[in-house]
Amino acid sequence: MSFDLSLITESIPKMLAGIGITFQLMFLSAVLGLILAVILLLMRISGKWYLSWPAQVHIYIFRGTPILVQIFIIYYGLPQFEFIRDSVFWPILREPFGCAVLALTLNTGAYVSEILRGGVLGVDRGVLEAGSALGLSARQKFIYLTTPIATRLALPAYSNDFISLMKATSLASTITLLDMTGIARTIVAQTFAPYEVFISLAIIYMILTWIIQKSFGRIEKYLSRYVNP
Amino acid sequence: MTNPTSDALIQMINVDKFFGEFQALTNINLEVKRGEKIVICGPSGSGKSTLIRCINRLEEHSAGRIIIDGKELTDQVKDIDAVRREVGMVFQSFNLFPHMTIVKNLMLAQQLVRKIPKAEAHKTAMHFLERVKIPEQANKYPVQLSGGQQQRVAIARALCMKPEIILFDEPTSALDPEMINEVLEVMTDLAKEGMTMICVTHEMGFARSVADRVIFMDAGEIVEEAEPEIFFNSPKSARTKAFLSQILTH
Amino acid sequence: MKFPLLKSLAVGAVALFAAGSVSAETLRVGMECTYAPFNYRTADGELAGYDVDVAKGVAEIIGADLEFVCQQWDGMIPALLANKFDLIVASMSITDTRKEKIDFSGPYRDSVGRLIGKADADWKLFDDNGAPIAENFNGLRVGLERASTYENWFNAKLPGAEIVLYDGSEPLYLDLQNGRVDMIMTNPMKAQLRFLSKEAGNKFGFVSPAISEVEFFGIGVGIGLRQGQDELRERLSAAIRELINNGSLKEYALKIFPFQIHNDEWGKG
Amino acid sequence: MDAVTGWWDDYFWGSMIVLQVFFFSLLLMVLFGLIGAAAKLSDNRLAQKIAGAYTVIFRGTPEILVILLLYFGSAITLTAIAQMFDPDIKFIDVPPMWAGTIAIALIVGSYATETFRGAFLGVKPGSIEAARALGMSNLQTFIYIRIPEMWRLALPPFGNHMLSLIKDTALISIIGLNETFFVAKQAIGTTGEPFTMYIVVGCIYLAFSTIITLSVMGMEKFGARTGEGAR
Repeated sequence: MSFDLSLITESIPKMLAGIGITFQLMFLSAVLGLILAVILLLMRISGKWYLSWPAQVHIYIFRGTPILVQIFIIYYGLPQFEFIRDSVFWPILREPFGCAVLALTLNTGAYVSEILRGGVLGVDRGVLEAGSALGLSARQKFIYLTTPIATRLALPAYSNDFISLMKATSLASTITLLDMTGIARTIVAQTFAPYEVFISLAIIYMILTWIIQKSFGRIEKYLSRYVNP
Repeated sequence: MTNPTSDALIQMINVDKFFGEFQALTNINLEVKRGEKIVICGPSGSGKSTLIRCINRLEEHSAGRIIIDGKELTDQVKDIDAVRREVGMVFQSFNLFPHMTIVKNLMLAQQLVRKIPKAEAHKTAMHFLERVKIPEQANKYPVQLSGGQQQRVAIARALCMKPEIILFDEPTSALDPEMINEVLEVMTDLAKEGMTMICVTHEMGFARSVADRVIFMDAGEIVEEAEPEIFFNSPKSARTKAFLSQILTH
Repeated sequence: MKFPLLKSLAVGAVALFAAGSVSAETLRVGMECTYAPFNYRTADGELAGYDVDVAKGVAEIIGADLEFVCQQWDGMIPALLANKFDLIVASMSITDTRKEKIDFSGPYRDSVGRLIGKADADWKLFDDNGAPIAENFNGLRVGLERASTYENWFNAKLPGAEIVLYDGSEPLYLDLQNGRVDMIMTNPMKAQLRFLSKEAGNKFGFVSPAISEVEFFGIGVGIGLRQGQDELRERLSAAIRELINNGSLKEYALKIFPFQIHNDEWGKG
Repeated sequence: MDAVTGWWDDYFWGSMIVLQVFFFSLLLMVLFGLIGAAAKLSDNRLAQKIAGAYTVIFRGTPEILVILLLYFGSAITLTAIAQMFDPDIKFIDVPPMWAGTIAIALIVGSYATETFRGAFLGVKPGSIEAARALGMSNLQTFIYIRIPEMWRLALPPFGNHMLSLIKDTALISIIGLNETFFVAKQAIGTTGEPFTMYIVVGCIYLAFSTIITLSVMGMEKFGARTGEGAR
């Protein structure tokens, strides 16, 4: 097995053409997933069973099944029903991009919600009591005390989840999207040379992982300035 | 604001408190007049902390009535907030907001609760930081301060809200010995200025010199209540005597 | 599908830990296993279809045992090259690009493609001579299997069309029904049997003539094998000629279709 | 759900394959994780570097790529190595089952490396010093103090690793194993009901995840008897 170097130099620019889709999938799902995570978290800590139950069920289902199955249920499964194809959501669900973002959002939302919950539970009770003693309302305590402290506590775990999300975008290639992995698989199908192409692609993903880790490291350092000044 | 029918700032009438099956407070009756300084002592688990935490409703009492400055503590959120504005609290473990600078710690509640403009809140904060003798630490984070300094900040934070009364929950017991005095000094100054105080502490020197009344609690009950001279020199109850002999021979 | 746990384990362990060469009598055959009616699993788990029949017919003539391996289409050639199996009998057309990497036996089935779309739409995609009108394809979404000959044909002839690549053939029909693609290109015999003749496909029909340009679609479908095995390739080709000449190939086709799907000329060798 | 009738036994055998892959990848994952942690904690610079590269590579690459690379690459690499010793060897085959099992174990093992390392370092030096002071030997300290302490610390993240393993098995359908996901793809071809078929797959995985979660919870309870949290 010889290694075709020219194939590597040829295919890397082609794969990088798909980095836009990879980034769009990643950032859009990360933002929407974070919003979903906060909503799920608020539902869980609301103390009302009719809010906390659906949130827990969502988290249970989406953490308990493979993301690939979730993607396929949404992309191939949902259109089985005519009312979905007639609904207002169809313009989004019709597109593989919409389906991928939806699946990634629902999935990462469940994981991130648990991470945030860990952060919230990690906030020192005494600090919140001090807030109460000063007359802060529950809302004010949540906004000014719980949120900033929990954010710092949750960040290391969140950065790991962000990397998982980035890696999961590669599964969008299974529903016809031409992200970096989709393009790579097409190149492999044409050149019949999986090693050169897939190894190059793996290196690109590793660089992305490294960049994400460094960026989160920076944010973490900034947010922890009051812990290790 | 004062209740014309009583000159007491705090009234606790037949207060009980349960944690599940466990009874933490039994039939507590206590009146605190404006300007009075009370020291509460007793063995650990005797309900001292629970008692003062009931006063600003960090704990909810199970039975009886608690009336603060004419306002009765009920389930109404509005009443609780109104009471908490009158009652400052200082904790054993300081409980400063770790993610805010010292001066921000002092400004937050002023701005949010009392709706004081930022500039004025800052001025008040600096005023009280000077009073606890650490204005130079204003822009540091809590973790950069020693325990004694943190506790003085916590006292200043309570003072910024201009409370009618301050509750101290063992303010010196988490401190190294050399830092205890700097905190007690600030508390003594406050007392001299006429602040109403309820203080859970084992600092008997402080109790002797500052307190108008000393209360001894055991097993959730008020066992004895007297002026410091009488309390320390001729305690009536056997439980008080046993307790005093233990901590004074230390 | 009955997958005996222990047997698979034993095979795995032997293959993994005992470095050995497979005896010449056993040939491992790669196919998709989801490409009905050419290669697929029946409800009771047996592999069946035209490709499977051909593979068995050839094996009987050259006296080899068969072992079937299921492989997703876009990895078929890489898997052959990686020694995952010895032969591809998976409806793979003999094309020049593929011949750069692997060898083929002689053809055993016609290689054609046909477009399928909504039956009631007025498409105007081909002129009277059956040649595609390129500008009318602009912006049309066409579903294809990744790495198929159809993909090459579209890239060369109709670059204006928007191509959507799928990992298998079944999702093509699903997304055509769902309206995610305007049309798909696939093997017409397969499409007729699997889709158009069924209820799900009754609103759809062929919207092109059969396209079989040798440049793109090859002279037909053959058995793929690694290069440098000329002797084996000759034995395979001879076996296929025998199957054509003794009527077996026609018999295989008539199990499924009302017509044969090979050219009798191929039998002359 | 009528459409599923007739496919139940296929789903059952598919589940068996999932379990088979899960079971063996679990064993390998523990092995890789322990070796990785040992290497990272060793004084050997080279071992540290290799273990470091291992975790960087397998945590930074999408799972699907690792599986594809191992599937295509393992046989070639092994054959090349074997031929260096014996030129007569034509090839060594790694069946997809094993390629998938090893790929998943390598991926999750890279996470387990950190878990085991952290658990090892998390054992309080005080307990170990106390054991030494009582005259226990190195081995005794290791068996009676270190292992139980580590186990308690590593169990919660270890539970998550097991969940990752079971969920990653869905990816091996890409290399053609007859597991549940592959069964669903085949069933859809005949029935035209993708939602039904994939939901069945989802339910199977949910059941597996639930069983794993419950057993980990049970083990945590058992571990907590002697742990700090015990009252």
